[in-house]
Amino acid sequence: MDSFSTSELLATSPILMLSLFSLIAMLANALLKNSAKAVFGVSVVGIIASVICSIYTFDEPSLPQTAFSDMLLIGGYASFFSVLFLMIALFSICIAKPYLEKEQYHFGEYYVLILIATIGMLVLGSAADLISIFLGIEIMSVSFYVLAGYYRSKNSSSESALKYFLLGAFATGFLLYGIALIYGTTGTTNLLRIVTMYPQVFFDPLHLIGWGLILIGFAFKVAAVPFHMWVPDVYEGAPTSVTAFMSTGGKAAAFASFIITFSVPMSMHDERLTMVLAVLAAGSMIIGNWFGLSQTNLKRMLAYSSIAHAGYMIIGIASGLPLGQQGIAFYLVAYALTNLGAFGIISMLEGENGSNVNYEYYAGLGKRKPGLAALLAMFMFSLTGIPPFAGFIGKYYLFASAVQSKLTWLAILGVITSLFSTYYYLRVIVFMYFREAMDNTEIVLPRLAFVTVILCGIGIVLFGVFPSLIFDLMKSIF
Amino acid sequence: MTFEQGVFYFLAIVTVVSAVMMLLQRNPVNSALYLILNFFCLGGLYLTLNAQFIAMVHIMVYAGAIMVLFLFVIMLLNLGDDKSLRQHLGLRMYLGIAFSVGLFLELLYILGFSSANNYTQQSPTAVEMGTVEYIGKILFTKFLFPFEITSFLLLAAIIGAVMLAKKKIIQ
Amino acid sequence: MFCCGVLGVVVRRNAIVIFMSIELMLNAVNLSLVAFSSFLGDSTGQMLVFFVMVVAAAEAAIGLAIIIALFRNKQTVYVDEINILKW
Amino acid sequence: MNNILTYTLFSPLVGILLLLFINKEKQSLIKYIGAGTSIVTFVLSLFVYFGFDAANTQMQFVEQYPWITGLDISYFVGVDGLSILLIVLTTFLTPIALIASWDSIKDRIKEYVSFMLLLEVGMLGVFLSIDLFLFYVFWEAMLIPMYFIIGIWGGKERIYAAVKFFIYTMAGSLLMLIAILWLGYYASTLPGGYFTTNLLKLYAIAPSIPMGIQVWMFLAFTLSFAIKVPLFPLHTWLPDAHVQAPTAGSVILAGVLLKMGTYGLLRFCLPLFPLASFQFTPLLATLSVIGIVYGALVAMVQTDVKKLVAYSSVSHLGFVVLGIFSMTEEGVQGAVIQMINHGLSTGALFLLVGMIYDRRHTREISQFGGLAKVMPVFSTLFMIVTFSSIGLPGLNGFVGEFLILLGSFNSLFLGSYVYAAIAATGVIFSAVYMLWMCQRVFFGKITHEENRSLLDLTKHEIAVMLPIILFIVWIGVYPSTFLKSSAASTKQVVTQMQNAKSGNLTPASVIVK
Repeated sequence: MDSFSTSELLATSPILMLSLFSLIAMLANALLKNSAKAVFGVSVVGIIASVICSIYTFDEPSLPQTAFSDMLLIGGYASFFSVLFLMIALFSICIAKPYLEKEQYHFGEYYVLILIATIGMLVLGSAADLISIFLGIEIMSVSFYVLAGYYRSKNSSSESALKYFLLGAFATGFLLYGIALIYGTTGTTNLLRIVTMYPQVFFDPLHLIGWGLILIGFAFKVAAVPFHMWVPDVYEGAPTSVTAFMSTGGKAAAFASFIITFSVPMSMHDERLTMVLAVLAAGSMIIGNWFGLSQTNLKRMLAYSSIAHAGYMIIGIASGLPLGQQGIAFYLVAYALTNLGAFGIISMLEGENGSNVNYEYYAGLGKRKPGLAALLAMFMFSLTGIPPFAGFIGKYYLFASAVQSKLTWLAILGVITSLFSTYYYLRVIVFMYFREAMDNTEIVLPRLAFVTVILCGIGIVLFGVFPSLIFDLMKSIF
Repeated sequence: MTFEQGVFYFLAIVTVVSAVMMLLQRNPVNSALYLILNFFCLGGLYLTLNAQFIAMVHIMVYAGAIMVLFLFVIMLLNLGDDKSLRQHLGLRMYLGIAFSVGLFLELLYILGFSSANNYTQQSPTAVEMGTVEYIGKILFTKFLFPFEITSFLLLAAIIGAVMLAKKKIIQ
Repeated sequence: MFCCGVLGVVVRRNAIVIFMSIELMLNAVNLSLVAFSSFLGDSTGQMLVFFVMVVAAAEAAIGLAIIIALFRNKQTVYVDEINILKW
Repeated sequence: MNNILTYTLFSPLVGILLLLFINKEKQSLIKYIGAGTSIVTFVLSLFVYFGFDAANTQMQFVEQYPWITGLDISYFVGVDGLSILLIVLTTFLTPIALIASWDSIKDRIKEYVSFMLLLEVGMLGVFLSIDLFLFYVFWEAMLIPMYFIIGIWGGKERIYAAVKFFIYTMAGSLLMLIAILWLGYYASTLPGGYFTTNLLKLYAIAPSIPMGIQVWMFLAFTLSFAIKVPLFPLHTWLPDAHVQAPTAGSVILAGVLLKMGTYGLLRFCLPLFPLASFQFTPLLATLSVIGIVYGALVAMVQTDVKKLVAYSSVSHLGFVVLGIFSMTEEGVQGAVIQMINHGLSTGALFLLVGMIYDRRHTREISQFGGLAKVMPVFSTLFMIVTFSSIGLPGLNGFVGEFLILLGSFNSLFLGSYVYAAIAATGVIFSAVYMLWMCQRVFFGKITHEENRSLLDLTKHEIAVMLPIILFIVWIGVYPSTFLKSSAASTKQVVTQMQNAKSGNLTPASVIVK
């Protein structure tokens, strides 16, 4: 058996490139003075280089379909998600730099960890074997645990890191046990081979329990009810720039792998799993939107909204249709842009010790900073799912997939809970535009972060009006 | 009952008992010691399953490294006895016990029906599989990618651990 | 043993003991993996055990670092006393 | 002029783009740009109107570009007799509303003008779309500017009113979204079918949907439209929104937004789900009759002029719904023309109320009295509009109400003349409350000293009102100018419904590529 070939190296070039640059970044951090800025620069270059590699691998016929003994999928799906993760990473460090400088916590380690987490995501997005999925999740999560506790002298940050860590490790246990059971019943961990084995083990309860346990692991990572307890506290306690990254990149990576993994059992139209997934989706939508109603802290509100959105996306998996999977992929793009933008704005306005994240502070923002307020309003409308913003198209696809797979009740529940969510998203707008400001101190906006947020805003309008830009890409990969 | 089976059952019972004892101990140090006992028994079980290399690595990594780290931290933080378990025998705890026992029974029940019951005989290749030679070979061919990528996992862990445990913020 | 681990996580209030319970869970997984591997005559399971060990080691390092950082801030490892940890 | 509809639809966006580059301090320039853009849009829509072939029942000026190919969603616009008048009404009222708020809006003018123009795009889009997805996009997108217009420039309770308006409308339209998705899915279950939201394709196949499901589809669509109309008992958002909205907002709200509901009933509910429509005709007719009487009675006891006008809308829109569900040629014709009439006369009433509010900062009827002596021009215009709203022969309101009553008397579908009879009492009630209000406001002694010094309308204000008055009289005296443009299309709808009733309608069982 050949260990590997050159074309395999080329095929995994996005991961390799990013790995290379993360090592350079680490060295730069250790060797250079004024290292944080240098590391930032290296990270940006590395991400862009990796994006170029991903685009190269997207549709390159000379490359193999899989690499490293079927551990990884190449091109198409993997490249699409790679670009998504890398863009999320890029945007999030652009938001993070001014934020960390303001908080006087600007160190090179931050970027190195972000890069390593992104490597984990890239592995997740292309993994075709339960082993690489497991390792991808772990690389990503370990970096997240550390990033959540990045403000090491702050209580809230350490506490959220501990909570995230304990529950995360707990969920890892379930995921692993699920992998073990599936391995035990099918004799392989490779998804491509599990598919062929599936009819033989269809009625084996141990196998089904295995999928159930894996589902618990994923449900935890994507923040679905009832494995959502960590979300509000961790989102609130972690540094805002980390939350921005975690809530978008972490979720996108988990979903990318969730889709691939569960396309195996779902391809058999296993009624039992469909039901479980549908209940998960329903629970997440209800709980997320219900608790979102009573929040007064913007970060916490977005945390509950993130639970709800996980619910919407699980609809796509439950439907088991390519339509639903495309919907999830599109939704992830829209959601990533929206949340990065929203958290970017929160990070710009946040005061010392995590103050100024309550709704009250946003009163009158429409007058104080019209551009910023307009962007935040757009993000809220996109989260609500109102056209012409990208969030609507995503929801349309997901609900369409639910209707097509005869889960109309789920779609109806989805729209009813969206209605709840309308109320709390609108509240932000009510505060920004319809209330008078209480505090009129000048707000200074860091340019880098502001430009990033504007790009997010342009993105959600662009993809909302011309969704085909993404869907045409996806036709070949689902 | 053959000798091997005897060893297996002995180790299995000690493993389970030590796991339960770990839970019941109020002092974290005692808990940790029971966990180490548990790990040694596991190592023995691996040997009975013809996984010699794993058994050695397991003892070295878990008992040698991880548990020492645990004990070190427990000592460092100077933790005393845990509050008695009875003090917080709340509803949540009953629920927790019920959940765990339920899970256990369910697994038992399912094992009764599972295809895994066919696994009464060890595969003939299993003996050869546990050797260092075989594992080394396969680790660097078929499992090359995961092997390499774990280096990043460890890297993240090192950076993170150093960063989090550092005392002062150097500006 | 896996169930013991789960029980430990749910019942105990000491972060370190919870963490040890999680290690217990991982070991239960390892044991079943090795068993499956040896019955199936397939090496994948044993390989996975290695990776689980690596992960466990990495998690141990991170987890204990987090616990130390928290202890510096709050002087406690009991999750009940950590106010935002309401699970 | 192949793309005239696209030009019309998106011309207000050009104005918004221009505004982006203008400093917000240059207030009058901003106003001129706003008014200028909307007038250009009006002119463009006139090209559409005069190029429109009234005898042709097909969609005209059709433009179609693929948008999301995977789900057969396209940018697909066109006009027919049902929408042509509403389009012109929209482009006509928007510049009037903008000019009318020339002086009354002083705060954040740039945003205000942008939102008004955006609103115009949304409204035109709703009337022009012949793709359900596109329709839904405009239908929802239009909420955003209206929400801001009420919320930022509205009265005291504006936040409550804005949120209520938004959530009510969302509630209905989200269920409609599911129904749209289901229709698309239904198309894909037919032999050789695929997911589509193309309205023309759905027209062909939708009537074949089994009755049990058709009922649910119909209800989902109707709920959404009934909230917008608003049909009793879903009208509770309307008084709040109307009273709190700024004058221009109320004009657009009453003039155009409410018509979107009735237009939706006519465009979607009847042709897509004829069988379900028959089943629900008695219910909807009853609700609309209740709305007519209830709206009139509640209007009678109002002390606030604006609220009174708002409740009168509930009553008038009841007529429109009754006309639509009479499913006779006269009734539907009357409904179409009554939509225009209501837009004109209620729009005008809101403008006039706004003008007096700018002067006195109150709308309480008891605060006025004897205004006819102080403000003769204002009073004259107000009386003309009032008569039009009541439905006095010779003015526009008469034509619409007469046709509707005629249609519903003869309707086979309603099956009883009771509806028409009760609705007719609504006409009398409306005369009562409108005239009573006029009497208290304009005649009698001047009871409040502040009113003595009130200035009459400025030239600017008269210029705003005159075009509306012109049309009020024109429609009243010579309605066939307008009736003929919608006649062919309404006739087609009615014929189709009659065919469906007698079982002659054979829905296509295969979808057209």
